[in-house]
Amino acid sequence: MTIPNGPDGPTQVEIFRRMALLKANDDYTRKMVTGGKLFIPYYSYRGQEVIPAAAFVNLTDQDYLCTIYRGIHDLLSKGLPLKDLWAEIAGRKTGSCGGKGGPMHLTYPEKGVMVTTGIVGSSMPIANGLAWGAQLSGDGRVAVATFGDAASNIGAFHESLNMASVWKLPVIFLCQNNTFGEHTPYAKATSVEKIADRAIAYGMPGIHVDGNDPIAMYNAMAEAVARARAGEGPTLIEAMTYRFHGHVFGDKDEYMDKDVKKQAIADDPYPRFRAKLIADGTATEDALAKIEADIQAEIEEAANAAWEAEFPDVAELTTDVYGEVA
Amino acid sequence: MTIPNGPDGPTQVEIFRRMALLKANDDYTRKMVTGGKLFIPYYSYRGQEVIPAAAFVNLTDQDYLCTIYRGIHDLLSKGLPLKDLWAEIAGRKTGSCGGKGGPMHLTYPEKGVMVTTGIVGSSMPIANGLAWGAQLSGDGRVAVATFGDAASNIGAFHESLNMASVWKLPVIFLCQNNTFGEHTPYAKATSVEKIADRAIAYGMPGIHVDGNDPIAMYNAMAEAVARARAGEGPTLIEAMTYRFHGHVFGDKDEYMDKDVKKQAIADDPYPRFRAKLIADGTATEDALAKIEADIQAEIEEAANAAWEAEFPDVAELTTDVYGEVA
Amino acid sequence: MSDTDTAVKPVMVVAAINQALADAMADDEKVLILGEDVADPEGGGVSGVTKGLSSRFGDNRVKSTPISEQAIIGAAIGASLVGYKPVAEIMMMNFTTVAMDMIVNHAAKLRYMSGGHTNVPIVIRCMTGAGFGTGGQHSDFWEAWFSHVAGMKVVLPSCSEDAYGLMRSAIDDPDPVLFIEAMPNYWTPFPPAETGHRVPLGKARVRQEGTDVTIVTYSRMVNEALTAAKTLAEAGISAEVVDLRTVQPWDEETVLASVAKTGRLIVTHEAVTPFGVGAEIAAVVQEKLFGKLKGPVVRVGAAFTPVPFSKPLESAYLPDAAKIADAATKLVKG
Amino acid sequence: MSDTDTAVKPVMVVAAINQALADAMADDEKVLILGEDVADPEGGGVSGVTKGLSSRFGDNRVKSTPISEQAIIGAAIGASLVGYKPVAEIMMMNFTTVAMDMIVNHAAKLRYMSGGHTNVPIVIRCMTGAGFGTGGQHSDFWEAWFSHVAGMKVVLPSCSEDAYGLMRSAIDDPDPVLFIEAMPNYWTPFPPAETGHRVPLGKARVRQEGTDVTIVTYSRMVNEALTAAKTLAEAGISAEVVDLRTVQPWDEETVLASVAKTGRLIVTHEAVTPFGVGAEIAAVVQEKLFGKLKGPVVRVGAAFTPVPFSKPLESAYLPDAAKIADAATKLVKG
Ligand SMILES: Cc1ncc(C[n+]2csc(CCOP(=O)(O)OP(=O)(O)O)c2C)c(N)n1
Ligand SMILES: Cc1ncc(C[n+]2csc(CCOP(=O)(O)OP(=O)(O)O)c2C)c(N)n1
Ligand SMILES: [Mg+2]
Ligand SMILES: [Mg+2]
Repeated sequence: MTIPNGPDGPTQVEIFRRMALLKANDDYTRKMVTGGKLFIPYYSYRGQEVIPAAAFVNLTDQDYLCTIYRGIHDLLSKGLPLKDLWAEIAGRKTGSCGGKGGPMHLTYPEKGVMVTTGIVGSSMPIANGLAWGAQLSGDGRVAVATFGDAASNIGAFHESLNMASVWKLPVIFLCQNNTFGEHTPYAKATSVEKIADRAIAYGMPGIHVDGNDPIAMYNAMAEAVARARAGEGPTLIEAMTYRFHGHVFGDKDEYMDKDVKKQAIADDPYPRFRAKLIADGTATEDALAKIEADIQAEIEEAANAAWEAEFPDVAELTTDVYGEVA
Repeated sequence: MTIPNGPDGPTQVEIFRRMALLKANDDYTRKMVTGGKLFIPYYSYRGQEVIPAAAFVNLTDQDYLCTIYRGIHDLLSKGLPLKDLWAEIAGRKTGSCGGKGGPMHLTYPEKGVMVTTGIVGSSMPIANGLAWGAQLSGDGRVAVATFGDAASNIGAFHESLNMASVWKLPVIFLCQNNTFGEHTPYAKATSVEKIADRAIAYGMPGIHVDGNDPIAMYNAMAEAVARARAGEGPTLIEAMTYRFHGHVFGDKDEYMDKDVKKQAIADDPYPRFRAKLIADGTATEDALAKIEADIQAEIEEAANAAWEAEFPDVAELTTDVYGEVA
Repeated sequence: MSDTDTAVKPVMVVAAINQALADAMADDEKVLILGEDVADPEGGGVSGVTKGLSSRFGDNRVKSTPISEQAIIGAAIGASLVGYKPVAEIMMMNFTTVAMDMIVNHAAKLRYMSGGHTNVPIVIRCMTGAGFGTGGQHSDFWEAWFSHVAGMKVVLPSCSEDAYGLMRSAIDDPDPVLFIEAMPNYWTPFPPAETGHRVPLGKARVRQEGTDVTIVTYSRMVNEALTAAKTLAEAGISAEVVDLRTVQPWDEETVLASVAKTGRLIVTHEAVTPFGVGAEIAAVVQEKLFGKLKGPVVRVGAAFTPVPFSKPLESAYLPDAAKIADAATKLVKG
Repeated sequence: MSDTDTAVKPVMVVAAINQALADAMADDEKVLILGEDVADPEGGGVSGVTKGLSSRFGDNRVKSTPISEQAIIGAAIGASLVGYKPVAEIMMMNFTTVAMDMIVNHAAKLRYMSGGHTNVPIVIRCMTGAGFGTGGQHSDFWEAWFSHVAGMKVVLPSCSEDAYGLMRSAIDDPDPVLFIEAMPNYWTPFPPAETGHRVPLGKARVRQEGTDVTIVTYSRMVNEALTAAKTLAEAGISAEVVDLRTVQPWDEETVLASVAKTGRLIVTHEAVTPFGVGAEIAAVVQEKLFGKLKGPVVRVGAAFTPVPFSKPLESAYLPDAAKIADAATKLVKG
């Protein structure tokens, strides 16, 4: 495995652009939920943006993603267009799934977004299958399964990592360790200090990385992607992060230690990376501000288009249950 | 953890007695199946006798066991009486389960035999519950789950070991690695060199032991039992062994390497341990021969009693589905 | 109901279940609780059903678990085999799918397979129900599956009093009971149960008497059926509403008596119609009352689709009072 | 059947399925096989159903898997999402319980939840059936569960020709198909299918015509029903035997036409009676043919118990030709 040199300047700016997109979209979604415009159970990813922003610049549109209920950041970074997202979470017929899937089941094959699941652990077995398809086709694609720290305690995790290793599948298991599974803190549910160490149980490389550090996150993923594309098999990445809000946005987050939370928010990687890019001379304040402004406009445009779009016709209820038999 | 001194002379003889019982019972069962007296799918454990014989002398009748379809050696070593066994596998009403369970579902709570399961991996989650009961009761009991090497690839294994570790349960996960899961060799299904290493994923001690060496097997189990009784939590033991016959007795075992099999049978631990006891002066040839003869007589008596016993009345079909509501 | 004449304060279903668990734990120290987030440091359950219990009865008896549903049910089974009475929470009914082996191959069968030498007195709680926009993987009603498995009991309360009384009976019961809670009426206030109240499993309750048509239902649909009955009454149709409360075993006697009287039967549930509980009831009633019915047994369930997210589709998916009233009107007026 | 007039050699059901898989793999390189022990070094499956296929089509297309049913179905789903057509073996039906989440929450629902942007053309094979003394955890028929899930198709062949034709159609099908094989007639010789033969899913086959009573069944019970029909004929009762072949969707048209003619219906299956497929058929038939039946729809299924081990109990548990003939006689003679 060649150690990557790290992201170059334009890549760093692209990472920032994605971070800005993800952050602004979460902010705006929470605003819409709070304001009563959007009636969804919302699993905020605020605080976890760096992971998909930095990791997925290593992917192409042809690579595959399986993500989870708390995965809108993953989806956006993989390329799910804002207007398809907003129309879908608003339940409109113009949504990526015609309004049938909703925020927990977003799908967009054009950008490799194959499955979004609401069942803990279930992104992994399916990602294996996508990777198996890629392996059989020899098309060099990789599949990524994202999941949470607590999901590493469920059976599907184990079965998936074992099979991926035995079959040398081009798949990356990207664990976003935000230190909570719903209301339960990491240590009360998980028997190992680092989830990355569980890779040992599968003869697979395990990478423990600061998921709030865009450079480190990029490098970890670059290494895993290179390994997968080279036919050397799967990698488990544990990216350390923190969830700024409760499990479901709006829940009483009393189970979260106040001081830890305060500190995490104070350490928000978004302004830190923004400042770094300017300090490094990688980008100017004006350039970043323009990125942010454009994104904000795009989000609002997508949301507004959603509000104006039609709901699916009731006749849609019974379509897409079965396909047509040739 | 104090390192045990190893089994004393009488304990070694007791281990031999159990080995003799298990071996003779397997031999006789195969004879009955071949001869058409017994109509059961028989999962011969021939070759694996040392594991429960040596391990379970560390247990009391009050300790709990969950075993599997290939577990009659475990059951006998835990104390399931021969007559209850034979009547059950012959489907008689005098069987340990009144003929309803059969060879894959033998149960005998008086000796701590709580569950025999036919579903790969399912001994482990239930053993946790038995151990939780012991922990709550503070009665010092331990629970043992036995399972095969291939079972270490199923989700229930992972969930059980994680929970046991987090809850510090007095449970022992005893993996009998006979190098096959049905027809599939170890390496084609399992991604780690040693299953014992999977203990790392659970912050749990893992012991890799020669399951054909009665002394080593005894010591490994003694250590695990001591740890469990001391409230220090679970242990994963991987006991290396070999299955002398096919997965189901009578299958075409073409998937088993002929030379490896031949060698394993040549290395049969039974005659080796027998010879060692005599060479050591731990027992005389006469004493061991008498043990063997007594056991043979007991087995035949149990089997004969079974043939003569009645089948359950057809009215029994619908009893024991639900209990009586108080 | 209270035998004093002071006005009783209504309680929500969540509170009634919480009270039943608390009373059972106080009465019997063998009663345990386990599940994801169930202890108080984790908020006493995602819907607060177990709130206060770990503080009152201790961390050992009320345990938050890893996200490991097989291990949760396994732990419950094992503890029950040695004298405990665990109440295991599998948050949402859709998540029972990752623990099905433990439930149907083990919990349901160990009594039988052991020839009665062991038994598994556990309660498995889960919640479900469409109407919250949670989509395809969080809203299914699969009570028919578990009712198809010998050894299981299946309970679905519709109000606070029954939720309390059924939970107490479920905990008393010597066999595994699946206790299905309908989220859409979790926070509805209903008259409370008296402390210690028991609702025997397998006993239906006639919620409203009537003479023209029987509406058999359970869980959240009971309220829809009662609403439908009002609409029907205005149209001059007298509907009897039977709340099954338990679907395995279900109360054939009460249902047959009611249908023998009215001559007509509607079965309604939130589960999709095909292969649902309504099918079993229809099959039994058409056999036992052959030639005595004034019309066919009619089923009103959800559309045969996964649960859609978008509100208008979700509403169209669900059965409701209007659909029940329509079906009943057609049945009675022909 | 062959259109030549040379006598055709009967083939066993296992061989017919093997042939269907081989022909499908030869016709379409996207067809894959995975499951425990399915490749030739592992014997080509524990019952030899996939024998010869890995040798012929390669290790990549026919893969033996770890014992990891969730991962097996997950791999099948994922590969199917990107253009492959995997046939996944879950050895015994009871083991589907460890993969239920993948089957019912994912395979069945991804088409709908994605608004039709993805689909899951997989076949899940499993075998089951009592009669071999395998006891409580290896013999259940749970087709009713999967039939209750929108998005699933459920197929149960009764003979070699149908096994071939249904498997070919299942592989062609754009949605997940559960293909349930009855072990007790695996090794029974039946007339073979022509190469390329297709049996459309959802189409029943009238196996024997009759006028007094319709016996609707599928899988292994078809043979029992045909035997019963012979017994009945001797007693002067003319029975029509309908083999459903597919239970989700099931062929309402054929069943209703038959029952409209005979006026009487027996539904029989090996699954336990309560909440089984018979309930759904009874519910539909009593509704659609209300007032036209000469007697109630009668169900003949297994006893409502776990599958017992002991031979006399196992025999008593199972429905059979005698029980079907009895029920039919009672129904016809009153
Ligand atoms: C099988 C299953 N069990 C339980 C749940 C309920 N649930 C939803 S999210 C969640 C916590 C998951 O935590 P983690 O994996 O760390 O991901 P995070 O939400 O923190 O991103 C739980 C228990 C579920 N969706 N699926
Ligand atoms: C969940 C499940 N999947 C598959 C099977 C079929 N099966 C029975 S035994 C077995 C092999 C198990 O191998 P291992 O765990 O090594 O135990 P061994 O039989 O070698 O003692 C398999 C696949 C099963 N019983 N349960
Ligand atoms: Mg988390
Ligand atoms: Mg093995």
